[in-house]
Amino acid sequence: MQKNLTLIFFLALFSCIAFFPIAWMFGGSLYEGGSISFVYYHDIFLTKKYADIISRSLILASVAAIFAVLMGVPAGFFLAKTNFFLKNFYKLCFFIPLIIPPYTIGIAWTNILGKAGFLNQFLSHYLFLPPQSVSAFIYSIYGASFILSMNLFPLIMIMTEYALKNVPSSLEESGLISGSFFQVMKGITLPLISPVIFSGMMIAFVFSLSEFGVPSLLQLNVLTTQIFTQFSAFYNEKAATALAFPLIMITIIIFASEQCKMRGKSFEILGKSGSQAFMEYHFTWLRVSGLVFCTVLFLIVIILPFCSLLISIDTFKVYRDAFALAKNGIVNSVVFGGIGASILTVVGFFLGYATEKTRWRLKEGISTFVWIFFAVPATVAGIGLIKLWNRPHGAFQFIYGTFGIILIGYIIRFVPLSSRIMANFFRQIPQSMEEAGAVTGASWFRITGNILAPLQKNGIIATWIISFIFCIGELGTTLLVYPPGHETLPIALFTVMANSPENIVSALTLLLIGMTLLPVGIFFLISKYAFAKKITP
Amino acid sequence: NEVVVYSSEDKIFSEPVLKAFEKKTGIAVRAIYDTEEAKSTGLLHRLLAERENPQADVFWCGDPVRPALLETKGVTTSYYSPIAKEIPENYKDEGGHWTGFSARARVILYNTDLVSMDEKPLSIFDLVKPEWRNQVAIANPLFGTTALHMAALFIVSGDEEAKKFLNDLKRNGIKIVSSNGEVKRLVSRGEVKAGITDTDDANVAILDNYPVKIVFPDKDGIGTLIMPNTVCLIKNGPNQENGKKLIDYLLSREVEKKLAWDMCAQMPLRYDVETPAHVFSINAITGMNVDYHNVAKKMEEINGFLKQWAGF
Amino acid sequence: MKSLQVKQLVKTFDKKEIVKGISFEIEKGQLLTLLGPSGCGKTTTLRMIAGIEIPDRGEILIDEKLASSDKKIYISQKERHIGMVFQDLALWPHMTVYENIEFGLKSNGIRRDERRKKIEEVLQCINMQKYARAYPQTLSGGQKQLVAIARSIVTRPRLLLMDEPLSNIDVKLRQDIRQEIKRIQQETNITTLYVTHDQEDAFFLSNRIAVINEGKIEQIGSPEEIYFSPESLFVAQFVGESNCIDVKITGKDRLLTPWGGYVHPTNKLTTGTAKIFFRPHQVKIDPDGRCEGKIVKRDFMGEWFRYHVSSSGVEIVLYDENNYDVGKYVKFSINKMVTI
Amino acid sequence: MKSLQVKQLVKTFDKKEIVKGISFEIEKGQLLTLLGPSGCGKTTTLRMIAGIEIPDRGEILIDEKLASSDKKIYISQKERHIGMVFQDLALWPHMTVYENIEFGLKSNGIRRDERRKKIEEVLQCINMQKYARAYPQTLSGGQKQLVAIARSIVTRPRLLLMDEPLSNIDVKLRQDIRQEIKRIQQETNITTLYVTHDQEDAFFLSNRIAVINEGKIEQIGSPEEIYFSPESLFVAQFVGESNCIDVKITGKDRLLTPWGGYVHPTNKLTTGTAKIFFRPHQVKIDPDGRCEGKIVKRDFMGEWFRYHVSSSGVEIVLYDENNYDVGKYVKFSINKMVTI
Ligand SMILES: Nc1ncnc2c1ncn2[C@@H]1O[C@H](COP(=O)(O)OP(=O)(O)OP(=O)(O)O)[C@@H](O)[C@H]1O
Ligand SMILES: Nc1ncnc2c1ncn2[C@@H]1O[C@H](COP(=O)(O)OP(=O)(O)OP(=O)(O)O)[C@@H](O)[C@H]1O
Ligand SMILES: [Mg+2]
Ligand SMILES: [Mg+2]
Repeated sequence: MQKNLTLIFFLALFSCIAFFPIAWMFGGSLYEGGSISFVYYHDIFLTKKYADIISRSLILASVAAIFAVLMGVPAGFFLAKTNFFLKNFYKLCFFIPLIIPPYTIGIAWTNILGKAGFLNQFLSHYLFLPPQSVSAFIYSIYGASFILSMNLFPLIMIMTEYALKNVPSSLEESGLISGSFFQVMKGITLPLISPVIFSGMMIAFVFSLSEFGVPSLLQLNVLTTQIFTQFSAFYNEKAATALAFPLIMITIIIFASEQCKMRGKSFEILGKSGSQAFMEYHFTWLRVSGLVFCTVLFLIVIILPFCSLLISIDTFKVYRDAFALAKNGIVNSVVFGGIGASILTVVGFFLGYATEKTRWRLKEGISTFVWIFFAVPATVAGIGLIKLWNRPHGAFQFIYGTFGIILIGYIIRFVPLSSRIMANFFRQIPQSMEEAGAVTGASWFRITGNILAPLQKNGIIATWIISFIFCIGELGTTLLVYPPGHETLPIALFTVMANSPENIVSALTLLLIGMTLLPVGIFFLISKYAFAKKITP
Repeated sequence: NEVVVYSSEDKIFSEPVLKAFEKKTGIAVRAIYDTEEAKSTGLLHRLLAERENPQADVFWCGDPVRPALLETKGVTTSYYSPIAKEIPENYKDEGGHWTGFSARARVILYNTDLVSMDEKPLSIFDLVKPEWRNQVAIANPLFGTTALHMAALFIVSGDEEAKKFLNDLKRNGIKIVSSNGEVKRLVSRGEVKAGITDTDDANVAILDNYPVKIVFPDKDGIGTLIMPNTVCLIKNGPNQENGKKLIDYLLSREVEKKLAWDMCAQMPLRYDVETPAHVFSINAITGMNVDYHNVAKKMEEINGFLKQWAGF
Repeated sequence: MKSLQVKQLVKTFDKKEIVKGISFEIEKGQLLTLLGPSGCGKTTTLRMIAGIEIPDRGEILIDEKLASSDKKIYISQKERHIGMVFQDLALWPHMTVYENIEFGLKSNGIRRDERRKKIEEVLQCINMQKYARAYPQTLSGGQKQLVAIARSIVTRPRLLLMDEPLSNIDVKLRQDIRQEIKRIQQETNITTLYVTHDQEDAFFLSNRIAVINEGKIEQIGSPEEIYFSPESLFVAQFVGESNCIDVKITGKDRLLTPWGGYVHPTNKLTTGTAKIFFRPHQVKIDPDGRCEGKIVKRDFMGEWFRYHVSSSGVEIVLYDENNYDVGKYVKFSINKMVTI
Repeated sequence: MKSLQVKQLVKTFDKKEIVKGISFEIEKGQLLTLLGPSGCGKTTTLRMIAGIEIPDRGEILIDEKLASSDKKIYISQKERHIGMVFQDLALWPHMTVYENIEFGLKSNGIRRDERRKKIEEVLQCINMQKYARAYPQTLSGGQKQLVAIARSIVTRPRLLLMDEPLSNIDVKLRQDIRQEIKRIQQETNITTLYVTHDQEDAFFLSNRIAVINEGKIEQIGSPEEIYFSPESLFVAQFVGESNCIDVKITGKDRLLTPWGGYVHPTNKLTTGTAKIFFRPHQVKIDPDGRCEGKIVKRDFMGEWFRYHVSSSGVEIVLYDENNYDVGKYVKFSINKMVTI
């Protein structure tokens, strides 16, 4: 009872916060000239033009997701499974691309791969690639995918890492008896964490699908840019909303496919015994390849794009100016991000539980319902929020006039994300752990506090970090709803980006990185000790 | 005792001005700025969405056309600032819904490493010539000042002319990029030889001492588009009175001068505000002779065409 | 008073009926053992009684109060005051042995010092005091089971469900623990439902034994009943070793066995065939036995030898302490037999 | 040829020495059983032989090739061609029974149809064909164990390590599986190292038994040796039930027991004290036995009754098929005894 009430409470909470503004928007888009009409949907589905656009979006997203997996899974694997020089340094650095707005990464890459870019010249000089084709690449769908995948791989990396840390050694030991290292990884370890990888991939996919900055920078004709055009050239928010519909459809399809793929299988692996918590391998060749891989990755995703940032900063004064511009934003970012991430983690925890561990008949429905909000474009969410919350009445004004509205924005945008991650980590907790608690007559809260939460430790860490980074990076919705004086760092960055000296922009970007990495780093330390009881699955 | 202003003028230019106002009057200014990424339309959406229960008092807009849009949607209200008398008539809405002040203009920015003084284009119509093939950038004409520019162009040189011109540009492999900032970036990095952008962007490039120079196109032809900043008072804003005070301040000579001397190098609409050497005053350049209300209307008409022209 | 009544319990897993209408009752303070082949539904039954699985049909009454009827639950898990040893232990990996045991006490709101006392007590009686601070996965299989047992009894539950609690524990220790369980169970008279494969355990601990086969109860009764007068062939063969031989009924109380005629109650039958059934140790090798046979197989079983003797066309099993060689001809006599 | 040699194996867990210099050898095709109390280090030893744990000291030779010496590994886990049944099974939850068994074959690069054949075969012999497509967590405890066994033998390993493979399987099935294991093990003569608590299993399967106590081997020998001539008190008491009684040596081959003098080899000693030791079934209740005692306890053990008889100040345990009441005085005689 306690259990169901709690879960239903969080479910209701999320529905109220997220459902109404979005429903409002879509309702509006169905309502034209005083009556129900499908004008805005009609040609989305019936014209060739949109077929092309949608397929282009799909290509963009899939390629990005695949690239992200190709980078993220090995990275996470090496971080979790072996130990090498600078491991933790790399681990922290690899968050940078996730922190920096894709738009900025895009600019960095167009800079270095553009005709005049040094990398382009390098390539054309040594690899005899015609400069045209290189810059053509970066301005193409695939260029965009490339940029986005670099932005998103840390997400998959961290999920992979923590999922791997949940795989108890005994399962690998029993494999190593008869199989080689590779066979075990291929046949046992990776399949065991496949749900996590898979959902990471899904998140990357949907994110690239609904990302706007990069496609617009590269002037790609995809759904998001179409939506934007409708919004900002034609001021036709209904049409724009209608265009978001295919996004949601695709998301649902992807999600359903995942649910099917995982049905029947079990990934309950925690609590099995073994010689140690989880296997770390110390083959020299493995360490070396780990080091090599991470170094190369580091060069590609960090050094190449961002060295330009560094060199463009000449004086220290620049930092002072940048700081002056951003100090308000810094505080806000960290505070809002921290609170937001924590809320997301809590809500995600319970929703994830509800959709993964209950016997509810509707739970698949619920998880789908929660998930679709991830596809709602930021602008739609923002405008929906304004229309819903911007009312003269006290309570509304109170929320709308304070950073409450920003938090609500975070919840709409990212609870689908956090609850998905949680759900997939919950998959790894055996039912029996909870049952054993229940028969002792423990209240569900006690079980949650003393059994589920500690066992979910890795999931919680991963979720918090990811949520935190995403919250800090949120722009589309926050921009529309933030009350004066509540701007966050990215907003500070983007509002001065246009027409301010490049070195200021660079300095701001670095500030943004620092301000995000610092808490994350601290959080790593805390999480090491906070869950003092070492859980050794 | 505060005033809420939404500013779609770039933050680094507008913030100092507002701060100055704060110091001068002691009225706290709570400002929200717009971002380049959203083509400075985020605030517009916000204003429209907040129509039922406005949060802002003043909207400081980078161009004279969006206020026209707001006017039609009934977001703004009319206010004739006493000080506005000094502003030339054609930079003001006779309905009083918006008033213009220091202006930007559309210019051709070219890279002096790639283009010598005597090859430099003097007219935008030069850009269809073969020597500029694949060497010109322009921002997406559906958005921002470029959209205005196109609309104005359609008015002054007739739809047929304009359409033909644009198609020629297209055929000449013009690069359509996301924003004027991008145009600036590409030109100054030498990705392209020249591009059509705004004075403020251009000027920043120069101050970042990239090898670039400005041309005010069609001096002795149709002239180029001049786009004053505008300011308008929001209907039922929370602090109407302070709003008016702020408007009066923004329209003052002092501000025009400040903006002229700032990096954005905005051109004062008053003839007698002294400016740094590199900043022309309005009368020094030939502006297109258009009425901004018509421009606004024209945009509505042509953006269908522009959409498919830009390939969206 | 009955602490547990189970009526026509049915459970279906993906369309396969696993538990097919099991009914039994346990008096307060009694211990009932479920015996049965692997996969016959013992664990499932236990889990339903604990409220972990929801029965498809049937009623469960605890202390004569309805706990669940068909799919409806009336008494929630936590109100059932159950202690359970899970077959796969389900110890909490993130808690030390101490904390694992403590959890149940905590959630019943017992004070800290109180808790410490109880826990030390119980650790004592499984003598694992020195492992109190160890984490489960650093324990040996047997030690884990001990912890699981401790965890289940420390709360002195109303009803104790034990699913093969001793399977990984060595004979000696097992005997002690058995004693312990019996002691505790009788002192605090906890009603207990016990699942085991070890017939010694079963016979030693049980007041009554229920033999289950494929989700149905074949027979419930005292150990002696089950052992000496099985009601079905299955029970006869499942519990202990046995010889079953087809015989002819030649008349009232007259049987024709491979070894000639016997006089034996044939409960009213005067003709037809029947089975006689006798235990290996109810056969004795003695020089003047009336049956003879050849030893075809000998296994050393510790306490005695097990001989397979083929005699007049049937093969019977018998135990004897003395060592005879394979191939030797021996005389033997059947001291007791039962007809089924 | 020796398939497995273990020399002075030592393993320490967080400063506690768990395995304290164990040494033994197994001839090709033989089966050695490790018997010992919970926590004595059996599993640890197996894990070291499998190469999962790295020994702190000592050598392991497989087929007379050095597999590991002290902390250095010379033969990797896979090359050891070991099949292992883990005490906690460690089945892979995301694979069906079929896939679980298949993994080993796959990684030994055996062709698909080949694989199918082998797997069906092995499923046959644990008769779980109809569970091939089931996932482990839907299996009963015993069924899981069967799968674990199948997984370990399907690859026909060179060396088979089984850690309590039958603990959760019912007596009947266990006997069959035991037969199976013995058959396979002998046919394909796989060398096997076997851990169990069930002495029947041990006696039935083993060529030799090693009794381990606290990480040291107490005695290695054939089942009979272990059972009838234990070399230490521990072995005597750990294996089977036994009576140990202090006696005086009154002269060459003369003992003074509570029941008077006995003539019995005292290996050279002519004075001092000793212990005599005999099995419960080596005592018989017979009217003309020379000892008498009072029955203080009776347990029904299935095959027989266990009686605790207190007699001349000592309490002895004896088995008898006949049912005597507690409190009754009985005469008995001790047929065999050993001095330690
Ligand atoms: N969750 C489940 N889904 C499907 N089938 C199940 C599930 N749980 C158990 N079964 C099936 O129910 C049958 C009985 O399982 P159960 O665990 O009750 O057997 P058991 O009597 O405990 O056997 P054992 O003595 O080996 O533990 C088994 O055949 C098993 O395959
Ligand atoms: N990873 C570990 N860390 C610390 N101690 C351990 C670890 N593994 C085993 N031990 C200790 O080593 C001892 C022997 O363990 P082992 O599993 O070998 O016993 P065992 O002989 O298999 O007992 P059982 O018959 O109960 O399985 C136990 O006391 C256990 O606490
Ligand atoms: Mg079971
Ligand atoms: Mg063990």
